Amino acid sequence: MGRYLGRKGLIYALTLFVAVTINWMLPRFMPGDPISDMVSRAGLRDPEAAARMQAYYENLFGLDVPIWQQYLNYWGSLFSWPPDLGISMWSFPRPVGDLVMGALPYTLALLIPAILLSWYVGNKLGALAARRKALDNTVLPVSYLLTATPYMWLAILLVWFGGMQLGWFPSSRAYSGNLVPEFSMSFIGSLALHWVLPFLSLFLVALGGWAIGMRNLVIYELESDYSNYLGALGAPPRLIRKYAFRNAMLPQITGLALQLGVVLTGNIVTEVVFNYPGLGLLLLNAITSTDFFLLQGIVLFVVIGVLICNFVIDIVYVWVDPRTRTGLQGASA
Amino acid sequence: TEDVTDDVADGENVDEAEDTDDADSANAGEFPRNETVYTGGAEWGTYEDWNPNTDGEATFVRGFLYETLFWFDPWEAELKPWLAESGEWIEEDVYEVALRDGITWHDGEQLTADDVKFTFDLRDVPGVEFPELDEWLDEVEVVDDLTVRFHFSDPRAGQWDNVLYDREIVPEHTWGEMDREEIPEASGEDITIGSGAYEYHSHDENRARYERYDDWWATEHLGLEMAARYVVDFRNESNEVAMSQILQNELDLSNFFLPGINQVPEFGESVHTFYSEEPYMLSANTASLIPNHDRSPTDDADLRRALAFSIDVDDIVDTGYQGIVEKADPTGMLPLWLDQGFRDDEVVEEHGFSYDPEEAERILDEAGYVDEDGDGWRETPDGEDMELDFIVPSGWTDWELAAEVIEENLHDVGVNVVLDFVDPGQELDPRRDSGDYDLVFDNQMLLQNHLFAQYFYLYELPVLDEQANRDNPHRVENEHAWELTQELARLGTPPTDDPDDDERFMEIVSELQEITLEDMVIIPLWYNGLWSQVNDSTWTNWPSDDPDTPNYYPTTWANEFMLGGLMTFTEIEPAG
Amino acid sequence: MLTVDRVSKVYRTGAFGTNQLTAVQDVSFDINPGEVVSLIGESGSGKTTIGKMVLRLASITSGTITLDGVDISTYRGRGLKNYYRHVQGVFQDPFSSFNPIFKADRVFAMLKGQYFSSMGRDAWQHKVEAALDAVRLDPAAVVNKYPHQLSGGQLQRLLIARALLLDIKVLVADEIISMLDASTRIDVLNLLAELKADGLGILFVTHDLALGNYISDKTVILQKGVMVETGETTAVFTDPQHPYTQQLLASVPRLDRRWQK
Amino acid sequence: MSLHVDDLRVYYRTVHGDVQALDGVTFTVEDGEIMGVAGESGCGKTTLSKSLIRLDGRMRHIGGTVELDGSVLPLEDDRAMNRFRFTDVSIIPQYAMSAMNPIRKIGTMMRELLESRGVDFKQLRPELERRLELVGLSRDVLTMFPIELSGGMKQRTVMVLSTLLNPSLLIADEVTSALDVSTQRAVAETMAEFRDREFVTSLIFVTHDVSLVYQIADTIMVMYAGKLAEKAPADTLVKQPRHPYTQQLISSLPEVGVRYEEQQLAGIPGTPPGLLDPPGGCRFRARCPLAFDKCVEEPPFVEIEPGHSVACWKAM
Amino acid sequence: MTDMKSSPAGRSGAAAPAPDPASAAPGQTATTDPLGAAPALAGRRRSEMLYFALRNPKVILGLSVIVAFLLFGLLGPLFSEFGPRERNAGPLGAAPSSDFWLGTTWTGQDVFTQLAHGTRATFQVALMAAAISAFIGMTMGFVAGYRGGRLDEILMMITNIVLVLPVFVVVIVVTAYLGISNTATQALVIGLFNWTWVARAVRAQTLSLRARDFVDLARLSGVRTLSIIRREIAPNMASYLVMTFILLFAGAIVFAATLDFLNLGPRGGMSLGLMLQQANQQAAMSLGLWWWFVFPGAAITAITGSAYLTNVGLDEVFNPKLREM
Ligand SMILES: Nc1ncnc2c1ncn2[C@@H]1O[C@H](COP(=O)(O)OP(=O)(O)OP(=O)(O)O)[C@@H](O)[C@H]1O
Ligand SMILES: Nc1ncnc2c1ncn2[C@@H]1O[C@H](COP(=O)(O)OP(=O)(O)OP(=O)(O)O)[C@@H](O)[C@H]1O
Ligand SMILES: [Mg+2]
Ligand SMILES: [Mg+2]
Repeated sequence: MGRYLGRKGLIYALTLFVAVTINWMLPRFMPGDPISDMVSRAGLRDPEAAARMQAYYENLFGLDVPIWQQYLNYWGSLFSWPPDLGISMWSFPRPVGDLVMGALPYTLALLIPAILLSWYVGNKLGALAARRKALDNTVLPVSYLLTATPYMWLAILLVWFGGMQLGWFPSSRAYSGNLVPEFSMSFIGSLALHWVLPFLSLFLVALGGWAIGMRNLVIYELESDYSNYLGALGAPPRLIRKYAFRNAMLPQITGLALQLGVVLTGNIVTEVVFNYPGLGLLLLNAITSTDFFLLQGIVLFVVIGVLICNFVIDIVYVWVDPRTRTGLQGASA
Repeated sequence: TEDVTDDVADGENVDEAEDTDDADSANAGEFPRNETVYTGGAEWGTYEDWNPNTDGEATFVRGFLYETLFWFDPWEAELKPWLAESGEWIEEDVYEVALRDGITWHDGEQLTADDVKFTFDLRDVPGVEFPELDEWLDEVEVVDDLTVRFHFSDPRAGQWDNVLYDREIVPEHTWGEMDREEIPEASGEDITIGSGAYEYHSHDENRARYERYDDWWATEHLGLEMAARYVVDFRNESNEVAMSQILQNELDLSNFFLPGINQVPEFGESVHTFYSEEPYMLSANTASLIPNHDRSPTDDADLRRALAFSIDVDDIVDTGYQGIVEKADPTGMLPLWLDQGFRDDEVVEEHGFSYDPEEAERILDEAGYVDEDGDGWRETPDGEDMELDFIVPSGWTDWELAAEVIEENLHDVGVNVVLDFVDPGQELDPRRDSGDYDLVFDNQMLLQNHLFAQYFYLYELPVLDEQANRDNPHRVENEHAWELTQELARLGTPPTDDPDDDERFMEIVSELQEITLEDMVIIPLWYNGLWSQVNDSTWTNWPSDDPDTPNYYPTTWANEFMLGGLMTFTEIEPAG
Repeated sequence: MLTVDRVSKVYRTGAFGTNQLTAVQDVSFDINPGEVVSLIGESGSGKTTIGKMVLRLASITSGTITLDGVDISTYRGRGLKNYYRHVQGVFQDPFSSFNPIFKADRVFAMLKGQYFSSMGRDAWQHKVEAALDAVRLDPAAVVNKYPHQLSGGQLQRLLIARALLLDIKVLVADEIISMLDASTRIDVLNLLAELKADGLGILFVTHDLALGNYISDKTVILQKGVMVETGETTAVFTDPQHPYTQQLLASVPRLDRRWQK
Repeated sequence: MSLHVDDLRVYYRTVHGDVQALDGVTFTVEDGEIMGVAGESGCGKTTLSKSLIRLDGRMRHIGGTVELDGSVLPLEDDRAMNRFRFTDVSIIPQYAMSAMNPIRKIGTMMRELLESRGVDFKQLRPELERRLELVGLSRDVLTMFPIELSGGMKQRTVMVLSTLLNPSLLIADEVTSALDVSTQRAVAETMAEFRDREFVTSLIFVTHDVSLVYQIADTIMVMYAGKLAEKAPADTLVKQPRHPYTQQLISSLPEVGVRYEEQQLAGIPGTPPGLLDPPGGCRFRARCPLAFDKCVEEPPFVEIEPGHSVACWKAM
Repeated sequence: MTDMKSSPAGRSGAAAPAPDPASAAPGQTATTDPLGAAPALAGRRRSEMLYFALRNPKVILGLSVIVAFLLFGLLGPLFSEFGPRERNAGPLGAAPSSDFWLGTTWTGQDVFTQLAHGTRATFQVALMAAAISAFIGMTMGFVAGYRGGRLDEILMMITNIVLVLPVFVVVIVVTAYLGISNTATQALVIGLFNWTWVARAVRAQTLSLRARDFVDLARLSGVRTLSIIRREIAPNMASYLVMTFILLFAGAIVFAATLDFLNLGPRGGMSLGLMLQQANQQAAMSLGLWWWFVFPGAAITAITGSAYLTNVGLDEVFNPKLREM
């Protein structure tokens, strides 16, 4: 178990290193010079003023030291507390960390329930489908349809149908325009109302995938040797299904880690369609306004978030699967 | 670095405070619909820059929070006093402003001539608006509490008017405490004590909220009142959002570009534009096709002329814009100046252009642009292959469409043009500024107080490696025209008190029109609209061409707000 | 003559080879022409590993294997190819020895491509038929068939025929009959015995003592990679010295007597 | 009582038609009897053992009956069969390595299984531990996960579990095939011991290794191509086989002591027929050296002397 | 050990190909052990596979839909007299009618024409991207699985790193920096980041195929490594590789559409994602022009859904265990 986690830890550390390094390199080595862009956007007539401004920004963004030192500083600033992700150009001069932190709650509010609920409900549905033919004939096609649906399309359909046609739910932003964020019933109610459609679009698409996966896994497990053995010893189907379900859960837990990236993608487009002020929208704003520092900050944040989630899932996995705890081969004969 | 982070830190503190204290005043965080005007379409960035001394401030900083000495009425093409009671040239090079008596800042202090002097004395601080003002304004003299005199080294009357309605007066007692050099870097909302009709309430990424200042001087002085207790402005997120908001009465005034607004069922019912039929919108600027004078073959006037004749602007207007814009005059002058009679019809008659592909082909043939090698494309007179590089900002759908129309038109006359869709900020701006293009769209001939601005745009010299201030991106070098332009800037818009000046003004304008058209410096295509849609379900009496309603320019765009936008808010009334 | 001299094999497993597993330790024996050496041991005792080392399919950790006095680990490229002219192998699972999606006689074609590319069609045909004849297979019954259309015995004989196409001196036969049905395995064994009579040296790998006893001249008993007993087959089987050998012999089910309690 | 199988036919459904894997077998296993089943690969041994306890999805019961201790087993009704499984008929699967739920502790798994069958686990626990001890396992295995056991330990654990309710019939299909000779012996002897201790009443021991089955079986039944060839007491079958197939099979087995130089054995030429569309008459006839005209008719499986039945015209 | 994540229960094929980034990748989670399928496949003649494939309703339905869309993309543009971006092809914002089968957009562009061109572009990108991912993933998988040892460790480390990275975010960022100008670049970028699960799955398969004796036999015949991989190992995984490609294709479609939707796709052309983007950006929902966004989205869903369906069907064909009989 120690080895297992140790190895995982090594991979995460390497991934973090690579991700941070790539992230650091991108604005520096890709075509285009963000600082010059900024200066030229300021529209200064006087070349000297432009040069002053260039120098000012280079200093501000720490680009006026040798490249290796920039790299070290970058790491240093990440490990300082609170981490210093630089200053946004799009929303100059707000610190990137501020912007990310402001957007994060919205993204989490969408992602966490969407991921966990879709996982839970999807697995339940899938297990049910594996049991009853009638259910299987409905759940399976619907699940395939859902999982083949691109996130943005479902989001658009929800906006159109739930938002425009029926008018049941607001179809953009996180809360109504006539409110100020605060702890009040009307505000929270508004938050909840605005949350429904974007949540649904994430939830439904992910749901399909889980349901299919679970159904197939359960069927697979039901044909496994231990199921056969239990069956031969006359165990009631209930017990066999329970075992199959538990075993089928394991790949689904690992799948959860692997699906994070996918749901994240969905989250970005969903936020765009719904103008939901989370990280996805912020990311797109960073891109359209070529705010490299903001972009870097978000990417870094997302990468670390994903790594942490992966690690958590790995630990959970160790906890649910005895095989990881006892080493791989049968330990003692 | 330190200074900025300081400000940021301050901003943060206020941010937190705002959540608790200020929110209470807004009825527990809620803005009653019938007391609030919702606006949007002006803020492209985020609400972070609250500094009136620099460019790019948040929407309503100019006008609601801080005010200018005058405002400009485009219908009459004249300045109207605002903080100033009056202003006039008392000598050739001295301009005197008389302030209104009894104007107070939001914190109760008096607004005096000292504040005006303080404001204009900031002109030499790098980063403050009007960087070149220093070159021609010599000194600001406080005569008494309410009188200021401006002494000029170069009295550019036309340009000065522009400053007068554009420069917000800031209170010395708050800004004076700051280190002068740091002033441009201040940005937090702690610097929002102004003299205007509204006070800062709160903001977040996506919206800024303002609350009415009840002791506003204009109520007493001018009898003006703001009906809306709150104004909430939304950032530009997407057209789609704006569209649904205006349709659902979540926005009262939208200054977004919403093509198709004239076709929604709500149009003419709850949703209106300034005109109820084509062109629906007032005109805000002239969109032109800019040929590069610094590169072959677009440095050839004959080619430029041929291009002008080959473009079917009506097609762009009808299909790209669905009729919500108007075709531009060949002179490029905005309707406002046409109304003032500044267009020289004779000159236009002789040198103007219109859509006429045959004429275009004739010009090309005559100038030696013929297809010798039979590949279907004309070559240059030197026999070289010709391929015009037309850079288009990707994602700007209306311009993309327009570019495609032009592409077809030019192909029809045998001119090979290649559309190059590039990222607007990342690639287009730098390439335009550095002259790395053959053709590009530009719309910086803006709605302003004086025609000089248009010719500054056309002729400003010298041409730099980076034409970063957005004038003369076409890189024309015409000393004579530039001199005429500078002379024009010294003249007020007719009619002035001096008939000689007025005559000279007309002469210069005619000559400039002639030079411009003869040389085909740029090809004016259409007037971009002063995009504006209102929903009158909650608030009525919005400006329109209906004689029963006011006719102010209904916009919240920061640069146009003092052209009637502010006045719009004094006129609206609660519905029902 | 093939000589295995104090050969050991250590496998590295785990992340970056942190675990070591000694599969074979200091094993020595030699195979003379016309001699069958059986390598007997329980599962995991390292039999296959030794076979693979002889066939250069696994590297040798220490010790040497020589063929006619030349260290085989020195062979590279052309030399290795040449080595395979003289030393060939047949493996346990006839079904896994054939690529299931191709016809069975592709194993011949592969050799032709590599070793007899200049040989004429007819000559080759002739050669193949001779080899098939040697393993007593009817060409019509096996040519142009897919592996699943042939029986295990036929497949194993095909593989031996394949080896015979080359000029082999040593054949490594790794459990070549353990997957076959009782009714056919004896024929394959008999075939090996005949080849031996023609002067072929055979390394016969098995876990079945009865089979080892049936055809081999010399026997090597392995336990966990270590040689515990070796000698003339008759001697090892009639008078086992090592307790492990004795225990093995006692556990073999036989038809002439039942296990003693 | 005992097991009576009468004309049992079980086919596999495939797209090409039915595979007649078990085509009319009739035999009896007496109380206390260990019956070995031997035969070539594909002759239907596994099909037979599965038929007696649990048909898989593709197997179809075509005809015949199985009677255990006086009651007819409802082979086709999976639910009804549950009443007999474990308590009356039980199985030791070949896949002992993977027969236990990998993520449950062994003890927990056993408890859940037994309780689901309405057995009081607490009460049974001392007996369970006793039997574990008997096969040389400590009671600690109950708190372990399957992965913590070696192959042999798993095999023995499964043996104990399968026989815990003292079934009257135990089926062991190829349980020793993958094991080394010494382990093989231990497992086989443990099975015999289970019978001796009456943990099971009778035992069907399926293997392809005649020598092995000879070690512990009282009777041996030889199958060929989905049918029975011969059944006889172990010694009789090995020493005086009557069916030509059995004879040839036995004589092709190399034994320790037999050497090529001294005695050359011979195999059986040819291969068994496919069961998709098997030939009529005696299925061995194509390979049989003694085959004659009569063999186109199917030979009945008849008792030629007490306890010794053969399906061959020549043997009658 | 390297494979702990994908195959906790040691059934490498079972859970391996899950992390298809742009989709929920259904049905793969339980693709039963493809190695079980390989010999089964081998044991049958190819014609038999075809027999089953042509009789499997899922394969038939899935493939017909895909082929129908492919034909639509190839031929559709020929039947249209308009360009994909041609304004005023018809009345503005007209609902589907006999003249304009799928209606027109806001500026009078013909939705049918756009859909045909968009489908074509979408196929182009997806096929190219899938080919690139397949090439990288398979190369990595083959080499790592066949060579083993340190090389395997390193390749798998790389794979695992890319696997943990939120690929889409990375692609968005790279796309944003590079400014995707044409379909080939887009396909390349997608392909470059979308191969991890392929590498792992192919590696697992190779590992076990490599252990088969015929590989050793080929070595004993003097065949070179590359030929062994190409001629011995790969053909045995053909069914699996086909299924992998189909899933990659489905993933790439969604991937590309998503990029296009965020306006990070190639400029100037027309794709299904771009149609959605334009519909969304130009407020088609508010304007009630449902045909503008319903059809392209439905097309994406239909193509990817059919790919999944085909995949499941093929799984049944190749894997007799799953076949219903
Ligand atoms: N490629 C390998 N990597 C690591 N360990 C290996 C490898 N091949 C074999 N081993 C280990 O080496 C030891 C000897 O294996 P080998 O296959 O030679 O045994 P064997 O005697 O042939 O057994 P069997 O009778 O089961 O074939 C075993 O413990 C096995 O686990
Ligand atoms: N699921 C199945 N579908 C179709 N045919 C099958 C199936 N299982 C077994 N068979 C066929 O039924 C016949 C008998 O198979 P069975 O498994 O009972 O043989 P066996 O004697 O146990 O063989 P082995 O010794 O190889 O285990 C064989 O011809 C086999 O091909
Ligand atoms: Mg071996
Ligand atoms: Mg069997």
